[in-house]
Amino acid sequence: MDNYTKFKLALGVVATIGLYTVLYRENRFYRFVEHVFLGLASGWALVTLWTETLKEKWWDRMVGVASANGDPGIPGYWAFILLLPIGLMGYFVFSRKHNWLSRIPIGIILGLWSGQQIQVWFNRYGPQMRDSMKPIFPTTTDSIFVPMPPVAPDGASPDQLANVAAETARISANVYPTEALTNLVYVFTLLAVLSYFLFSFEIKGKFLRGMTTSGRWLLMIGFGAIFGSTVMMRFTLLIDRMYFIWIEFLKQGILGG
Amino acid sequence: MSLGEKLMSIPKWVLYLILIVVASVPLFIKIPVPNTPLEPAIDLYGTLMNIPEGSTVLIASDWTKSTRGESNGHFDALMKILMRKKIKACIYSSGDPQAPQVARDAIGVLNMERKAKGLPPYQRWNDWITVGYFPNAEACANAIANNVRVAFGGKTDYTPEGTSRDVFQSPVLKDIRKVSDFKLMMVITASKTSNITIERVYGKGVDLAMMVTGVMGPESLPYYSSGQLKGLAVGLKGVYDLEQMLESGITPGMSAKWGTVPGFPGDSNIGNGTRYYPTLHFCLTLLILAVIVGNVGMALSRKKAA
Amino acid sequence: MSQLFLQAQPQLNFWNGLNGTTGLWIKILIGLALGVGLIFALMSAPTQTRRPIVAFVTFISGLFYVLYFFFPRPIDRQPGELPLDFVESVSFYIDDAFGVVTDFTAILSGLLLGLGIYSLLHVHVKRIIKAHQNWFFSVVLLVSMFMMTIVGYWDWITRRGEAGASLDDPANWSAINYTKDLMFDGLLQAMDAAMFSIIAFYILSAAYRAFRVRSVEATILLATALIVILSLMGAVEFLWNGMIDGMTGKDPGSVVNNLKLTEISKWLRDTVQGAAIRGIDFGVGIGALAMGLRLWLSLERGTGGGN
Amino acid sequence: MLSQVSSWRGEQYLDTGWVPPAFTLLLCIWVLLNIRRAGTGKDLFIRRIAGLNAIDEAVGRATEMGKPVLMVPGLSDTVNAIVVQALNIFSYVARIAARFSNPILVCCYSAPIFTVGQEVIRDVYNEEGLGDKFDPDSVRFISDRQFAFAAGVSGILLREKAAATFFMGEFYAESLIFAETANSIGAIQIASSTESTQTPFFIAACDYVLIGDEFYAASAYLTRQPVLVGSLVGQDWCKLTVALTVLIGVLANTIQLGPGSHKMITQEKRDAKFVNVEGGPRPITPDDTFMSQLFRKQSDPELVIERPIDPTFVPPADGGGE
Repeated sequence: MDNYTKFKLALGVVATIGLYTVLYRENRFYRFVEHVFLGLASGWALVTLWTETLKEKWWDRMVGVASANGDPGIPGYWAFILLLPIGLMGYFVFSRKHNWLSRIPIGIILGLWSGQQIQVWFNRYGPQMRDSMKPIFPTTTDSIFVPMPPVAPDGASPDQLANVAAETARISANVYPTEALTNLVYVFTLLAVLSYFLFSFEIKGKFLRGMTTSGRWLLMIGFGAIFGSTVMMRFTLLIDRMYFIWIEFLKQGILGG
Repeated sequence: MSLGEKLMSIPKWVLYLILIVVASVPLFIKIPVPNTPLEPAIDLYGTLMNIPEGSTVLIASDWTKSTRGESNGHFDALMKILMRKKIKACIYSSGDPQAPQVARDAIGVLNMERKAKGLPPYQRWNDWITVGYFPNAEACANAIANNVRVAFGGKTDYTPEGTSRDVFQSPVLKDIRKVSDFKLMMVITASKTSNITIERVYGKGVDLAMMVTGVMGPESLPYYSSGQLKGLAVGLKGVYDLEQMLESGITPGMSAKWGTVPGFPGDSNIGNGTRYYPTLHFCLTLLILAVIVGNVGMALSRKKAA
Repeated sequence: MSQLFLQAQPQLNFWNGLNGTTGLWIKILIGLALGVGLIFALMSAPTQTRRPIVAFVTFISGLFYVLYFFFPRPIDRQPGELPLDFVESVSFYIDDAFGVVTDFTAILSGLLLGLGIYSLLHVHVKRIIKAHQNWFFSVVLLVSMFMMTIVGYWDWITRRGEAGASLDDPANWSAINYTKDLMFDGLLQAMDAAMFSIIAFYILSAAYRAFRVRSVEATILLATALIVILSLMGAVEFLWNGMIDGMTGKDPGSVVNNLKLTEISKWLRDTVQGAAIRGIDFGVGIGALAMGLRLWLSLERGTGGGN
Repeated sequence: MLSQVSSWRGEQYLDTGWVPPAFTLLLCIWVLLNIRRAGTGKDLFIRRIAGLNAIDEAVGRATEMGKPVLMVPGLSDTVNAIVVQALNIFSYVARIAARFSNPILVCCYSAPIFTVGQEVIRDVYNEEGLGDKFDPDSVRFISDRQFAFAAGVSGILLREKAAATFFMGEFYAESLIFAETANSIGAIQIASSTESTQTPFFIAACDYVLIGDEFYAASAYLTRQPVLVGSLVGQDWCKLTVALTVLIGVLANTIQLGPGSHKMITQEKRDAKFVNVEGGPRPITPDDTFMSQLFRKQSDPELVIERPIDPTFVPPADGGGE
């Protein structure tokens, strides 16, 4: 491993340790690393502002692209310049007299966002509604649980295979009692949780109160599950950092093992 | 202070110290972990293995070094399959400006491995291209759904000769007219780009599959169970599942749907999954212990109070 | 009509011009002048017209997506085709505009970044001048910010054009590329990862403190979390399931299989967690939709449409 | 064949494609209708939301201790309704703080958020007639990089020793960093994330948490503005509509699949047309049901429309050039 890489690793390790020290308590070392972090971040934001956003999305479209090796080139569309003054109106926010101007670019951004909500709502939730419409009554009772689909014997004849396929299709199509029960739980959970988020109704009467209470409990099950599955990632990232410090830097870098 | 109170009030830094030790030591020891892959991961592997040779998949690579632990494992596993099955890949990113470079580096590392084993490299421009970064994820997904030619229009990548040319002249994209020409759209993400993509690309005739970090897992699972996703690998467990299947494939009894799907036994299938998964066990055990200790402490001090 | 926008096969018209031509530059300058004029015009707009103006602008911007959603979209449109009638020409127009309009948010937000930087400078320069106790750290912040900016742009310039290809390989790097790599990859990215991984510690302490069998809810939360965590531990799961296989004699058809840890946690996730999240998301989604409506139509007093 | 299809037909309305616009429209109508109802002075009921009552208490405590109230309106890339909503709640907090002339700190993740934040908070001070008391630096841009922001905010939390913290809006992984840091300095925490995946962490570490769209209900509950209250009622109608649709779907599918004995079908819908099932009848699947087909539009590949080709158009056969 060359010295540059080692040095780079070392820097990374120092920064990592610096940030970790906050776990004990806020200290000058952390404060230093924190401010370097913030500085680099905003510096980088300034760089990407042009290199990643404005140049490609705005400038190039405004002035166009010269034709080069085979590509015919793209003409510029001057109207894009109008976005500049609109954007600059935001800078009036500090003016006592004209600060309302800053609401124009913000208004545009908000308007676009709002319109998009209307456009994407169904794309997002339609399929989920469709999927929630699960059958809650068994269509067969020849087995309580979902049976295993048959496995075709090796070298099975075509019609044997056909039978197997048909049987598999039948099993996957059927709704067995346990499936029905699961679906019932699913639908109930969904409705209970929804009812928990009704704000304009007085929760009166055994049924409604029971519904919302169970809604809240079912929510907690959901949250517990989320917590559980999230934990994995968090620890993985920590392990990865430890691998970075001990193996990549110390073992492979310094000790060259 | 009674034992109960002691158990209930372990200072944070002690816990933290223990965690550091627990997360470090096992890294130095090789521990094989028995495991059975989860269904979404099996579906993912099956789907990938059934993509015909020579076809192109679209990959949204939206991860960077900060989630290296999980996403890099996902990416490597995916790429190993594509490389070995000679499937072409078009990589774009709407998650982070750095993502394309990170992806290129990751492929570089894998090519290094191939070189070491005397295999031909997975060649940029001929086997894979990066069309770069798109700052606005929503817009990007919309554009891709509407018209790939426009979405990636004007983007260039470098040929082996080092000249930059329009991506649509590359073997990877030359036959791509619309998004449904891709055999699969794969999203590897550590952020919401997964949902954003589904909302806008689902139903445009291309199969979707995802590799997401543990956090995005719960959010993505509904999409898998509603059939909007052909496969899903979640977090380190997902990585480990894939690496296991890379080694031994899908064995009978593992999945009624796929039956038997071959793996690549003996190939370099070891990745982050195999490296980190054992350590993860120790960390999770520590977490559970901490919870138990806390509750025991509470029980004890309650008894005392009573 | 759609000639206002970038097209698949652009023809020159009033709205565009070839790259680098003076014609285009003049158009751009006129456009800029118009824009600046607009600013001054608005500055002198009477107070009572201000709210309507903002409301109007907001409405128009939102209207685009609403039209895109509701206005009949062209059926089976192929590249290069011309609209048959007025309706189609409108729908073609919306189609072409889509890719352009979706970028406005990014562009405008980008143009506002200066305000953020101004805020930073304001806070930290003030600290330095007033020799606030943490003034040194403010210096650190500003210095690293400027260095990153300069190095970043410099490096970017070296990577443009043909040279960019060769720079994918560190062998051809110059000092500036190394510095940028050091600051960005070596420091910034490493710090990201470090800060991200710090969460693991907090999870431990939070779980230790909060996961107590206090109330029904807390207990439910705790129990589910534990089941899922255990199911994520391949070893535990393997042993548990192995035990069950022992009971069933590996009979795949057996009922007992449902007691497998993976099965339980899968059931919990698919059935309860899936449904619960969906329940929340329906609510949140509708909330966002309603909020969107209120902002779009400036029904809300305050932030959205202005006072 | 189908060139006689009117261009008013609209690609998105073909087959069952009319459902999405219709459904969305219905929801919008519910909301607007109720906003009208509320506007006409009809006072509508809202149930109390635990956690919101804690706001005053939290600010009060901060005042006693003479320590600042720290607020973070989420990590949205730019201003959107979520940010606006968070700022609406914060303006309520800031108003109380202003009255007690208690220091506040609003940490912004992006420049647009900072812009709106300045505006909103300054307005609050002006409305309270305390314009001169407003310190522009109390609304700060920290960083638009997720973990730099996290580091910065926890630094500020630890140094300023905030007594009350409000984290509301879009929060992701960093939520727990904020929550635990604030907890370690003993601040009262009221939090809410529109990301259901982050809520459990807030629940674990914070004193009060607004779950799901309680967040959207908050400002209606706090301000009692007719518009907000009305829209909240409208949202309830929308939720009921969704619930009802799902319920109907459940029953319809259950019946159509044939409770007790699984039904077979001889016809299936493919490419927006009903065709006979090849190889005789097959068991009906959930995809064959009326409701699921209503919710999934099928497109007909045979539907082609002849249009004149733009003479200047060069087909991109070479793949390049676009």
